[in-house]
Amino acid sequence: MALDLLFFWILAGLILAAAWAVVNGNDIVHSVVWLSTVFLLTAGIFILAEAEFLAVIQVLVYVGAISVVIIFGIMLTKRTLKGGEDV
Amino acid sequence: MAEMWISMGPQHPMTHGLWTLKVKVDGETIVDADPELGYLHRSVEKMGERRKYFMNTTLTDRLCYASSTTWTHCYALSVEELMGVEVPQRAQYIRTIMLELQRLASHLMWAGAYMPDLGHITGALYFWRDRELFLNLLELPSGSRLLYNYIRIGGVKRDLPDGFEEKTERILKLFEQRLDEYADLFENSKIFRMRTEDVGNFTASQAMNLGITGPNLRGCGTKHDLRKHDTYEIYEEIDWEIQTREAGPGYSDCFSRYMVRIDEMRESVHIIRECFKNMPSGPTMASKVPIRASGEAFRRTEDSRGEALMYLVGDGSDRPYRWKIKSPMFTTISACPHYLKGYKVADIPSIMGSIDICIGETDK
Amino acid sequence: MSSDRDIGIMDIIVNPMKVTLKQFFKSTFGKPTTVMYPLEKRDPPPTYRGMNAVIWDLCIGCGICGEVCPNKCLKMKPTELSDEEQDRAWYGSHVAKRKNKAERPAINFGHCMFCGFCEDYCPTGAMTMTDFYELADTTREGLIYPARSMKVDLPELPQLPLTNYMMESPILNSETCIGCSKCVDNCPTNCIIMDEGVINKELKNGTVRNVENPYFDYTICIGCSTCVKVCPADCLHMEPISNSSSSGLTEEGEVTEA
Amino acid sequence: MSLFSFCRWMAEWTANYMLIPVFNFQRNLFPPFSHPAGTIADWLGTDGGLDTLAWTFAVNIAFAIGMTNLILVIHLERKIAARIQDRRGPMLSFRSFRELGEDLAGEAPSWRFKDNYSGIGILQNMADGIKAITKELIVPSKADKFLFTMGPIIFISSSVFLLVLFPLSDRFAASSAPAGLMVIMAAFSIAPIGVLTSGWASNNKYSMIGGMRSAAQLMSYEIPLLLSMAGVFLLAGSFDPVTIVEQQQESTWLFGLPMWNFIPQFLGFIVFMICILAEVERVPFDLPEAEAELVEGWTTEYSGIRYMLFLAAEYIRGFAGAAVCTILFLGGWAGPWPIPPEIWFLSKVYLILIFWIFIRWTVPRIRTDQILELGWKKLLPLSLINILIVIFMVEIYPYFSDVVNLPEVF
Repeated sequence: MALDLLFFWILAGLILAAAWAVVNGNDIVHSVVWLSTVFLLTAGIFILAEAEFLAVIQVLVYVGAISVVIIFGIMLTKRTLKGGEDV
Repeated sequence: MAEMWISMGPQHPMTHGLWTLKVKVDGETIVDADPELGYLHRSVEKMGERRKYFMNTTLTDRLCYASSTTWTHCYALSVEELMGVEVPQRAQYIRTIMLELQRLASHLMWAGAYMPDLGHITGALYFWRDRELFLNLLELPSGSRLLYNYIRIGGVKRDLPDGFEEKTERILKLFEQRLDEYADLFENSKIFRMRTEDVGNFTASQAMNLGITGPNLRGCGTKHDLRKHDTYEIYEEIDWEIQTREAGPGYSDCFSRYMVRIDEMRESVHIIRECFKNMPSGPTMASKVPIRASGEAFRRTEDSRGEALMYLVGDGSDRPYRWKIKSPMFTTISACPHYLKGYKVADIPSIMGSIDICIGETDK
Repeated sequence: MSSDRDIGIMDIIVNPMKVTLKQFFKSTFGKPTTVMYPLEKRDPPPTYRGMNAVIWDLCIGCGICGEVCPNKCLKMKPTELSDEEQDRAWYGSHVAKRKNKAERPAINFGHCMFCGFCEDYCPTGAMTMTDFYELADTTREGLIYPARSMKVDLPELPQLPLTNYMMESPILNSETCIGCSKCVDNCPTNCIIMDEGVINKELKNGTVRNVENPYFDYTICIGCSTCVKVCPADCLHMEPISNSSSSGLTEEGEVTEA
Repeated sequence: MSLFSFCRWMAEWTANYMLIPVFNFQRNLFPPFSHPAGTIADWLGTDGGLDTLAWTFAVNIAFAIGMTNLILVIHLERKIAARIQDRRGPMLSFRSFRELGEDLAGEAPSWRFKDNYSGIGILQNMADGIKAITKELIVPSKADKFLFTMGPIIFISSSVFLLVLFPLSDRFAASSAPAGLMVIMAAFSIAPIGVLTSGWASNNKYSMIGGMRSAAQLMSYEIPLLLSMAGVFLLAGSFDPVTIVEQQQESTWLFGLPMWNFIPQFLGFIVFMICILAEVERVPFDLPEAEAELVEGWTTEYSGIRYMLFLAAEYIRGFAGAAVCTILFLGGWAGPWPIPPEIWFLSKVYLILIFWIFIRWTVPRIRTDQILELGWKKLLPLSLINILIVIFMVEIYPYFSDVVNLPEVF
């Protein structure tokens, strides 16, 4: 089961890196994309833990719905288009 | 998302030509609109002052690529008034036939261009397929498919070729069949109605105040047609009716404007048949057409898109001293903030398509 | 009318699809309307306004086609005629005067808009428009067609009367005429002759000489205004023909004062 | 023989006769570097290694079949659209090559069809692909470069991922996860992120409105979509495509015909068809890329192979959507014997696709507010009613039929 452990550490490291990118990103939309990466990788951890259904639901709900709602919400708020014009 | 200005054009699928529509949207709702014209300005009026009277028919052909005969006819009428030329009876009949064929082709061009605006590419190809039939007909006497240069000052270029009547009758019959067939695909289709009904409303009084004429005004239920009210050629001799539609009492929406054009096409078919019924024989060109003129003349005709007006001043030379064109679309496009406000972004092509834009005549 | 019926649930998909399905079967088992252009071509009608062609045997080099061209894409170019061509030319006498140097139209099709005025206003019917429409080229220079490339030979020439489509004819101001007879040399239809004029000019040596004036035969004048252009003394100008007939006939020998 | 056992046999053959000897040879050849190659050779000999190799083969085969289908679907769309519109469609692809060959050979090649001008139209897709690859990839100067590149990757990879997820039959499946259909839906639901980010990152107002529309539409249609699928899951008691198809085949109605799910769950079938049409963004629900008002929606700024892959991914999604519909409601790969089940499955999928193509070229596009109204006010209640019907069928009716001896209908 050394391979499983190896994958776990890789995944865990990636999750931490992505989570670091979430909090340290300059752009809020980048943060959300990284957040959805965290969710996807967490689904990988679930698969390693032999909880496939949970992994699928994780992708379906968190990546497919919650991240999209967050991005949607961000885009509905006022922001500045690159290049200066207010949108 | 706050309010923002979107610039649609000058290169945008909605514009049907070179112009810019700036819309201010709040989310998907239109708050304000600002049309911007002048991208296609070719100074036709000034060019015409440098050319002889008879040469200007090539310029008027190019005013509107979809409806060139009607514009040339308007020019020919005003020059004939300036020069005092009497057009022979047969030429008048031929002119009426050509005008109605051109109106059919123009309305079909419009209907074909309207369908992709609604996301219906098949409709475009169906209508343009039928337009080809009428282009074939127009090609027979004039020798060209788009810019005919057929109506000349004092008559028409040449007589109708042999077998023209039979061919026209065959095509008209086919066309009427196809219009009935298309009813299921377009005006009776639920989704088509969802897109066009209750969209882009304006009332008849609003339209008259804003200078909107032609089918757009007749779509409000107003019986106004220069072919009847300021009659020319032989429209008073034959039996036909002004087609009107209305979405509700005294106002129009995209669907009524669509339907009034479909009805006009059927009426044009009727007019062409009536013309063939009592067509006299004789010359097709006035015996004497002067080359110089002086004085001023002014004629208005019912173009495919509304009221076309031309004003000419001659100073005795062989070129016009001043030439002014008033196009129906200029006022209609300028009025677009009045009928765009409050609708969705997705309605912009639906509304602007339904008023039948032609930028060539607008910018001149 | 059929469009006034109520819209039901079948009109969402089913009824519209009937139309498209019908067309699908029609064009699958029949022939579609489209023409596969480079392989098959539609036939233009005989009246089609395509590439120009000039029947050289009829052309008299009057230059009216260049005059009426709205885009000024048509120019008369001096062309050397072979002896055979000169023999066949309709107004050969005139060509002989110019010593085989006739003028024939050359067209820049990059500017041509195929309006057909040159065909309509040609007084002899030499300028024709064919139904050839594939004129595209990769260079702009390739669109300039020299005069000889548009020459066509017909086995039988149509004998058409000369017609004055320009509705104008030259008028002489005989007081300023110097009697140089340039107009006679350049008239493409030979409708001018020089004869006794109204002014007698006294030369230095005392002899009085009559200044000859041109006389126009308006039956064959085509109103090309070549004489006006070549006149060195500006004594000619064009005026609308007075008669209602297009031949522009006035009394033989009558010279109107301007 | 199932696809996996075939691939397993192929993996064994490749490992034993090709890979292991090569790695062993390397182990003995370069002693300092022998260790990794030897480990791989040893690992390939085990069950786990062979399984991994077999999975690689299986996934590649499924992917190749999916991509071949993609070309066929695009060609079908073009041809049927052309027939509907009284045209001919692509007929003479690579004609310039043919003419070049004629010039070089000095005579007409033997494969020239002289009488009818027909050529090889399906190669038009290849020509388009070559053209797209050779185009420049433009990134707008003020675009967010990171997300501008990430958006297509998310969208395309999640779409291509779909290709290996659905089985062509019970013996021809690259993956047979017990939660099979949920995995497909999960893969479907990743796409909105790619759409939104690429629409936002283009720094273009049209793209952003298109991305917002797309996300709003995909989000609101996922709910009735999943609810209408829930009915089937309830009936079959499983997410597994194989179980679902078996259940449809086992339950019979008149004359012992199999009662496929679209008969008892007609409401669910209709709702699912509409929702999957919106999910794969085809006319009349293609308003995120409405070319009339929003030039091309969220794909406006993309060029070259990126745009081509967007188009391809949309067709893949359409193909996958039709496949899901076939599994859920049309009895999957079930069909009379002499035709193999894979062909049955594909023919059903193609039937649905042709139906969609006909819809696409028959009706106009509908408006944003109308699409959302339809989704929330009509389809959501309908799918709930469908679930109620299924619950009645599965739970309530059997319970009462036990009590009062009703005949067994379902």
